[in-house]
Amino acid sequence: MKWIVAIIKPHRIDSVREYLTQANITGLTVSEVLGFGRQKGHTELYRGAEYQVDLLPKLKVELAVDDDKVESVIQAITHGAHTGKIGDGKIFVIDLEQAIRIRTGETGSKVI
Amino acid sequence: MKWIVAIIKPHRIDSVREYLTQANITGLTVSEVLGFGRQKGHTELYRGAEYQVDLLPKLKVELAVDDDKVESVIQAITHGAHTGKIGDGKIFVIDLEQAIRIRTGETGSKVI
Amino acid sequence: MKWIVAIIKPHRIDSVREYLTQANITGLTVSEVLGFGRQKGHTELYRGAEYQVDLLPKLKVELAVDDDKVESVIQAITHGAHTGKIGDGKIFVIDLEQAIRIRTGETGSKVI
Amino acid sequence: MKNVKTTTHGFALVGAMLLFPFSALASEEAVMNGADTAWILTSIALVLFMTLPGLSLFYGGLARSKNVLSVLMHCFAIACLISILWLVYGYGMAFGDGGAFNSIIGGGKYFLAGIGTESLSGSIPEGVFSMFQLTFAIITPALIAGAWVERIRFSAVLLFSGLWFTLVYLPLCHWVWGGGWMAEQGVMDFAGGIVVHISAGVASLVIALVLGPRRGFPTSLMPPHNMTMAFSGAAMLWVGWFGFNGGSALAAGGGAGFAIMATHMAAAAGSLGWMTIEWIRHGKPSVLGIITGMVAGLGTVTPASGFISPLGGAVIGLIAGITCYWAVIIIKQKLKIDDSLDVFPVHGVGGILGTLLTAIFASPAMGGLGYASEGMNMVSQLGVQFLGVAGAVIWTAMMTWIILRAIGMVSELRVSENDETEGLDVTCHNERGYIMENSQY
Amino acid sequence: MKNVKTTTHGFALVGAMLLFPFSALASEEAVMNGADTAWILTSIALVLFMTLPGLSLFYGGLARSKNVLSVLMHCFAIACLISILWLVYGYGMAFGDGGAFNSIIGGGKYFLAGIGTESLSGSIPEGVFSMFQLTFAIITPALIAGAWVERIRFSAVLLFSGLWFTLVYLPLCHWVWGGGWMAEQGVMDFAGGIVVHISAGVASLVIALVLGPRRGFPTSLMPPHNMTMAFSGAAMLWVGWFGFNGGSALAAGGGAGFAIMATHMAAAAGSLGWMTIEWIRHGKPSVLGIITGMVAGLGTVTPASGFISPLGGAVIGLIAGITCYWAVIIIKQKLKIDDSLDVFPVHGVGGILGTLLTAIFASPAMGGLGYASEGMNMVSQLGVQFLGVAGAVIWTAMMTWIILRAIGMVSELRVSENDETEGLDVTCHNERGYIMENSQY
Amino acid sequence: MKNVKTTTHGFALVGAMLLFPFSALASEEAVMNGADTAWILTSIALVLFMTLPGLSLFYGGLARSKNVLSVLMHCFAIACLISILWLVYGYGMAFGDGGAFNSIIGGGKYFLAGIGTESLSGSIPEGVFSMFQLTFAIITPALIAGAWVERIRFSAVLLFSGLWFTLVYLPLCHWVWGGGWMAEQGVMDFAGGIVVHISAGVASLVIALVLGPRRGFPTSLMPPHNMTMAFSGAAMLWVGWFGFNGGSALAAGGGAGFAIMATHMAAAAGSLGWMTIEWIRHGKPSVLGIITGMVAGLGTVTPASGFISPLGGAVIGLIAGITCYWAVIIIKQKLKIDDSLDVFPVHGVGGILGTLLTAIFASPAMGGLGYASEGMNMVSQLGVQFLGVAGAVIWTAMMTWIILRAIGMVSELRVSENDETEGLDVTCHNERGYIMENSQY
Ligand SMILES: Nc1ncnc2c1ncn2[C@@H]1O[C@H](COP(=O)(O)OP(=O)(O)O)[C@@H](O)[C@H]1O
Ligand SMILES: Nc1ncnc2c1ncn2[C@@H]1O[C@H](COP(=O)(O)OP(=O)(O)O)[C@@H](O)[C@H]1O
Ligand SMILES: Nc1ncnc2c1ncn2[C@@H]1O[C@H](COP(=O)(O)OP(=O)(O)O)[C@@H](O)[C@H]1O
Repeated sequence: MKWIVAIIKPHRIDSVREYLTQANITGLTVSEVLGFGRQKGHTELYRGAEYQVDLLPKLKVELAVDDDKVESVIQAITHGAHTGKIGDGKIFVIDLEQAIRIRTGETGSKVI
Repeated sequence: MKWIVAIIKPHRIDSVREYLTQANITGLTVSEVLGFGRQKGHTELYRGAEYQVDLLPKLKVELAVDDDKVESVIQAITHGAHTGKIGDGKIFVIDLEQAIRIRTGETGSKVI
Repeated sequence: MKWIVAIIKPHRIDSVREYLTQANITGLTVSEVLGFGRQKGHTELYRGAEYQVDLLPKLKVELAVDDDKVESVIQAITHGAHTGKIGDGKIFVIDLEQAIRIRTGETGSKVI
Repeated sequence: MKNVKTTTHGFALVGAMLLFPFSALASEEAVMNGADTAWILTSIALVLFMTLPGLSLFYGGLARSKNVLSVLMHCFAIACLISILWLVYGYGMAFGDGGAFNSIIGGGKYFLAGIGTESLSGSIPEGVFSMFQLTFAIITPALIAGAWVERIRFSAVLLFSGLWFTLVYLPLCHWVWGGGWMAEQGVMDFAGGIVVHISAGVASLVIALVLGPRRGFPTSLMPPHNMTMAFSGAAMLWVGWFGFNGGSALAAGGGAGFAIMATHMAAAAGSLGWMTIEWIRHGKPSVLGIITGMVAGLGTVTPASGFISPLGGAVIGLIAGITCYWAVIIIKQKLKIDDSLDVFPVHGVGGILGTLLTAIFASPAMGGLGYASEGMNMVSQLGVQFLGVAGAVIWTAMMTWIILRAIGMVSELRVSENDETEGLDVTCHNERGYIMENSQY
Repeated sequence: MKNVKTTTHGFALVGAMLLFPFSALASEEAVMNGADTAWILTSIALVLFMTLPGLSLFYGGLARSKNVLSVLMHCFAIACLISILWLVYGYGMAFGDGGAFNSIIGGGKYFLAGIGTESLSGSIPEGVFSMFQLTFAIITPALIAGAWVERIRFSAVLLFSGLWFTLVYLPLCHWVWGGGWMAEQGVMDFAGGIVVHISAGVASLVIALVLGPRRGFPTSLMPPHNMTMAFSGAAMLWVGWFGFNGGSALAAGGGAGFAIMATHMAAAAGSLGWMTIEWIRHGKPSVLGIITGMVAGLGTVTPASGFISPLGGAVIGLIAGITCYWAVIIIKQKLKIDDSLDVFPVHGVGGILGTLLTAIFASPAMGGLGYASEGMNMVSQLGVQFLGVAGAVIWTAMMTWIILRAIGMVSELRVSENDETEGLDVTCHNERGYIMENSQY
Repeated sequence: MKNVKTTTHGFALVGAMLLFPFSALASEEAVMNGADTAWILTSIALVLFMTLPGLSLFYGGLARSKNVLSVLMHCFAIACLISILWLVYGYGMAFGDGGAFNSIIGGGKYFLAGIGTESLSGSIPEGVFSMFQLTFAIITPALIAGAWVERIRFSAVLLFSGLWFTLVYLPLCHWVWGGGWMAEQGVMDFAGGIVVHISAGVASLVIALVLGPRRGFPTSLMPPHNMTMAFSGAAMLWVGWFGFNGGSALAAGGGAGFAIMATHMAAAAGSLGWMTIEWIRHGKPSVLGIITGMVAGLGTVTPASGFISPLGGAVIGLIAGITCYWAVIIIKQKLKIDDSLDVFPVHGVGGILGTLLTAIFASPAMGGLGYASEGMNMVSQLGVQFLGVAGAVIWTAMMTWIILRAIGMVSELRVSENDETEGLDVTCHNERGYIMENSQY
């Protein structure tokens, strides 16, 4: 199993979830994060004082997937999150050793 | 060492922390996340317009633990978070290569 | 590649980012978390009812880095986040198998 | 009408002879006073402002975020419901002439029929008087909402409020201000110590006992989700209370000025009292503490406000701040009764305290403006006040209990465990209070 | 002046003879009435309070958090701009004597020149009357902001509001309250059904059509980001409306009292109406529903408020709550017109409904206070009201469309796609609404 | 009378003879005017509303979220403390008869003794006048809170406010409105340019210098944590200011109407002025900018508001918006003085500007209502105004510095570094402003 972490633009989440559903993914976890990267931020102004904001709102999508689904999940996220502009985000893949469903105590790939 | 990620129902956190304390776990990190899975969400209604919310508030608990504690931690979280209803959440185990305490620069399992 | 997760005190983020920039790190992701550890929390009081808060606001910084940068990144974070007081936080290192840039589809260490 | 008029609110009744000889005279001749009218029109706005948004925000901020909308909904729906009931029969039952039964209850004027733009109540148009009184009828059941938050079913809120208004508020209001038996006895209640605060406070205690505590109480604490909201509401209450107590003079004059001064000083002293005791006992004074002290001071001074000196107001406020602090500790921490937002210890205890202290501080010897009925002295008035308090406490407790039992026979009072855990906003009202930033996808 | 006085707001004009013989008499002798002045001074504060912060918070809470400041900015900047235009020429065009063209438009009194502290308008100083009217001129274009939120350019807001105020609001205001042709016809509009609500509502519909929907509408829902904020704003609107309708009596008396009662009952009944229909159709009543019903009730009762009984107000409110609920469904869900915060279905439909119902409920047979012009009956008055509605709808729609086209010729009306996605707060105003806790590094 | 009536507020005292021959006369005959009383009762509510919740929210929203409650606490506790001091000796020292020392300070009337419901001050009950004045005494030290936020100890807040009120506010108030030397010189300050804004502004500058900047200033920016809260507070300030300036006419008439018009136009023009300059210099106008311009306009017009035309108000507002913008830039960005919420550049600079401009715009040649003292012309009045400004600036700066030094000798002024980093809400008050959704476990 793999643990996939994707950083995406917030307004792409609906589209990402659609593609993931098509790829038969039924579980994921989302969190709000702030991202720093190549994408330029914006300036804020408070009573004449300028304030450079370069931490931009992003969403982090995390999912545990079976090894054989890794490719299709990466495809799905890439399609769903793509706008072609800087700041579209990245996908990271980490090895996942074990998964347990709390309700049943089941383990392994049937859990995810 | 292992990096354990648990997604649980928000109101179970107190109970989870109690069980973890009993298992001699003294450090962890919590974040608010939104989860999508088997559990059905709810409908919201704004001036006659229905709005299906299927991303549900969950908590993510992350902890670094020594290899020999993995089992007891999984037990603790399972007990603490269990309600028997769909949406209780999952536990994921990832291999952790290194840990460093910022204050002292110490490394390894004494850090956690 | 490695996936580095650092838990730090919120007000150290600027300094951490400065050190990381010096270490030529140009991408990272930050999230707000609550941490539980050795550091004592505070008490809150509502109409005579005391309320012990031991989950403290922390920031989680996540970055994917090339293997050869791991050491300098750990150094940078340590320097940036260090105040010498309990609760300065920890750094965790996990193996990262793959990274993909959504915009271009590129993979591997040139992505990060 | 005369009868009624003179027994109204600002206690013009007795006060008539004593304090406002001129306006009493004028009322014989049924002359409208534009200035008094202007001030009461303003007071109508101020007192409605106390409930919407004042009290709603005060209570909403003190709840947890998953229940904030349900609290706002309770206050708002109660305001709407009571308004319609007031139109239909409320005003008539409270202030209409009950004939032979007038000591017990009023009657007539249903649908406000027979009241025209020219009808007067004292020196102001009767429509203005009726609207002013309605704002009091609104805030009283809304105050009770503090006792049941975070667990009650919405339909029970509506049922209870309608019945309680009819069976508790209207009789009490009639007894004290509409020429009923308390008025006959000479009970002094300038702006609602008995009618508003004791009734709401005692009802809250009964509700807390019948309904039972919120899940998790008292082990897990349920801190206010938004103290800035509670603060805003509290500040609005302070401002609106000028209309509540000042407007109860029913005239724009020195009497209203004095009532406002006493009210203001009680708020200030109540706040400082609570703040000080918190500072001493816990090492740090809190915003929740200072604003709760303010409400305690205001609630307590209410029955006395038009009869006392500003200094008297300050002393009453100080006593209130300290007493109500301990009352909260006893009820919530010691007795473990989940009167969730502390309505009884603040309003109930404050109302009782204030009604009794009225007999003390109205005394000219204490700088007060004197007693309402002729021949009264501090001791005899204190007796009368005790009588009023006892009558109100007993009637309210009894009727509240009966109403709750009756509703309980036709439907559940509480939401399900699951709904309580998930929060009433989503489960009862299909909405969430806050949907911030990124969450908006 | 007589002319103007008699044509003012509360329809004192016609009403003068009918309803306020005394004050009409007084105005001949030009005597200031301090009490009336005190009440209108208060009403000025109440009506400004409706826009700032009332309406601003109501609308701001309904927007998404990335656009909340832009909504507040629109309301605030409109208030400032209209104030200055009012000073320069607005008051004169609305209430000055237009001479031969007076049926069409007024004139004179530019920069409020010639008005002194002693000038009177009826029984109140003219400066007070002018300020009171200004608060109406402010809220009307601010209401329209609900139609264009989350996508309009800020410069277009200013341009549009200035032009629309000049070409739509001022003429309508003059026609109805300044002695123009509608007044001559005997159109009854106590506090702005035509002048405020129909004009704002119809303009909103046109804007929604010309501007097009927000990106993502109607597939992705855009729920209110802060219902507690919207609630606060709504509650403030209710309170402020006492000044809006009650102040329109332009006197502190039974007339103002009745207007406030009718207004209050309409708010309550509108709220309960919407709540009930939601409860039946969707199983759960919501805060957004109940407060929207309140606005519907208030907007609808506005033109009638000074002519009807409290019970009449309640009935109008109930009709309004139900009608406007369906209007929202039809416009937004069925026709898929993105009048974003539903200004037309609530204010436009409500204004039309209320203006027509005025002819019904003003009838003494319905408990009303009678018609403004002599010799009117329900049918003839209904005809006149239809005429007023038709005139207002046509003029507003036509001029709004022309103004938008004209602005569209010199600049874009909408922000770029990117800016809309990112949110107007940061892209147009360089600010964010909320920067919480940890985020502060 | 003509001249004078309009020139009131304090002024009554000295003014009594000088400015209000009529009302002075009236007071001889001791006739209360109900209409004036109704309006001042309303104004009391409006001006308290400016501080609670108005200013509190304005300031609270501008702070960082970890300090928001401490800001609210400062404003609230100050309001309570000053109220009690006012009761004990404040009113007497400001408005009592100081006998031989009356040019310097008043006296008597401690605990408001000797004031009854029948006592008059001009045409209104003295209790009403005293309460109205108290609301000014509350807001002035509360304004200063903007200078010390996010780093001061709470006990220092209380100590400072009590001393400053006694040693700075009361003397200034007496000098200008209580018959002291400034009144004798003919200084014109309608509603508090000197007494409120200059005093608060100058004190803030001294505090910022003595206390030192917040940790991190000026390298790290400290943006407002909740602009919607700041907006709400600002809007409430605007509305409440009608009572502040309009109520200072102490009568319900054309004078109050004119004061409100001038006030309103200054707010509008100040807002547009600041907005425009921001738009030109930074490409985007902001909500914080427009509301700061509003406060600048309002603060600046305050001393002039009862003496000028509405157009004069607009011009003063425009000048204020632009001048205060630059003052903020200079103090904060150039001089790097951490007057945290910019009290001096907005209120101090605005107050000085407005006090001087009063001499210009009160001139009948500028459409003004004329000078208060006989025989004055623009130049001589300007001289007198300079004198008033200089006296206020020097006295305030000196005494503020002494008070701070004195407090500094008995305790720390600032919290510890750690507490400042963690935030004052938790460290000083054991509370948090917001505890949202999931966080509630
Ligand atoms: N090395 C990294 N480690 C963790 N997160 C990263 C890293 N680099 C980028 N990110 C995340 O990805 C987001 C997008 O990256 P950015 O460089 O702006 O654009 P792009 O994805 O088009 O290269 C950033 O905002 C940040 O959240
Ligand atoms: N494959 C997955 N990867 C990451 N998170 C998951 C995955 N599946 C479920 N989750 C998380 O676990 C939560 C609970 O899962 P759900 O399917 O609703 O119930 P259960 O845990 O009872 O099977 C989800 O809300 C989501 O946050
Ligand atoms: N075993 C752990 N797993 C995950 N996070 C941890 C662990 N131990 C500590 N943390 C995080 O690190 C933070 C700091 O730890 P703490 O024990 O308070 O101080 P120190 O870092 O000085 O040892 C905690 O608040 C928590 O967020």
